[in-house]
Amino acid sequence: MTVLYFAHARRITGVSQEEIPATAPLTVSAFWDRLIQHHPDLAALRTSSRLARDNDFLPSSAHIEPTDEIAVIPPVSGG
Amino acid sequence: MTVLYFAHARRITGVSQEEIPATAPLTVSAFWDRLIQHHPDLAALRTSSRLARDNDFLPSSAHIEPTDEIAVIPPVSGG
Amino acid sequence: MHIEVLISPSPISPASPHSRPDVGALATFTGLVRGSENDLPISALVYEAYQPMAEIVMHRLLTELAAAHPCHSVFVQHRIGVVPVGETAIHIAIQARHRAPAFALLAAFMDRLKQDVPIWKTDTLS
Amino acid sequence: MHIEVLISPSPISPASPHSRPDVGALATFTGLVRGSENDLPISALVYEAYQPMAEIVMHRLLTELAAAHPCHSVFVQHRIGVVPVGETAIHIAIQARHRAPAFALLAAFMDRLKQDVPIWKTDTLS
Repeated sequence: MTVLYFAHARRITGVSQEEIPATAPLTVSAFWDRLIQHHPDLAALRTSSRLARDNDFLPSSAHIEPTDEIAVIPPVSGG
Repeated sequence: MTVLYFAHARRITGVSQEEIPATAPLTVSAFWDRLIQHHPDLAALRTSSRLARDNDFLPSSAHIEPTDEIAVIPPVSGG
Repeated sequence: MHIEVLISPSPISPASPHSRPDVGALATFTGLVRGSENDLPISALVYEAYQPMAEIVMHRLLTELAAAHPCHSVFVQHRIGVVPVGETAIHIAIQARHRAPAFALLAAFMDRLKQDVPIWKTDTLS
Repeated sequence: MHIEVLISPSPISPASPHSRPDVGALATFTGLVRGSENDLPISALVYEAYQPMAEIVMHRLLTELAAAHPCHSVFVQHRIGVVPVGETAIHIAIQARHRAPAFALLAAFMDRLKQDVPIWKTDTLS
């Protein structure tokens, strides 16, 4: 899986993009568990952030495929 | 009394301003009666129009003095 | 609140209001003359105002409405006389700290203007 | 409805949208960087966007909202990178036949933008 980090999520991880190995689909919840394994401080963003795929927010029922590109979207503050 | 006519009221009266002689204060209702005596077609505007004095609309309870300048304000349509 | 109201037969060129560091929101409304009135093509509208009452009433309405919707400044220009299709009859610019009061004041003022400000469309030119 | 959305680090110069004879209302909103954030003086904000998702989401929101508030055109510009105090972070121009849908679309879009468009203020510069 390719994971994109923006704003506060990027500050925590220190990277804007990384590959996280996966061999099977993950639930949104399992995906977050995996991210937090790699970057424990992301736990602070888990409840407030959303995930996006193909320019759309993911519902919490989604499954994430090993080939997906997933963006971590902290609370937005544009305008 | 000096009476100012605007928009449709001016079209009806043919003048933008005129003097109407009065020797005593008039109620709003009596003032309209007087105007309609002079210009019968103003009757069509009576219920929809308002009167103004000193840059403010007159309440229907107002009294109009012989020295007043009164504007006849048909329904507005600015903007 | 700083209020400027101008009624004039000159074409309106909406200048940007002077910026201030406490202004986070600028909301504007431009009312333009459309090419048809009651489904018939027109070339212009003719506006008439009772000056200075129209200016005074606009001032008063803005002061009243700003109590509920506090803003930093309002600038209103209304053109009178012949206003050709596509040109601006009214332009309003409101500066505020945040967008909510600016939007609210703008909408409320336009509603009141169309009830209480002695300005009239007196004619259509075809 | 014609929609244009642009996210760019260039300063925003709000051009007037092309006029059409069926446009009677132009509503605009300009969001400017204020000189203080949480009561501390700042010199600029830094914005970041997830492009093209931000552009696509704005397009989608505008299309959705226009069903309830039909307008002729919407033009949105959002600046990213360093935006100095007094300069424009966002500019929206909406053209419609009448003012009510233009005001409603403008206010509803700004609310949704602040919930759902992946753009962030990431930093303040003092």
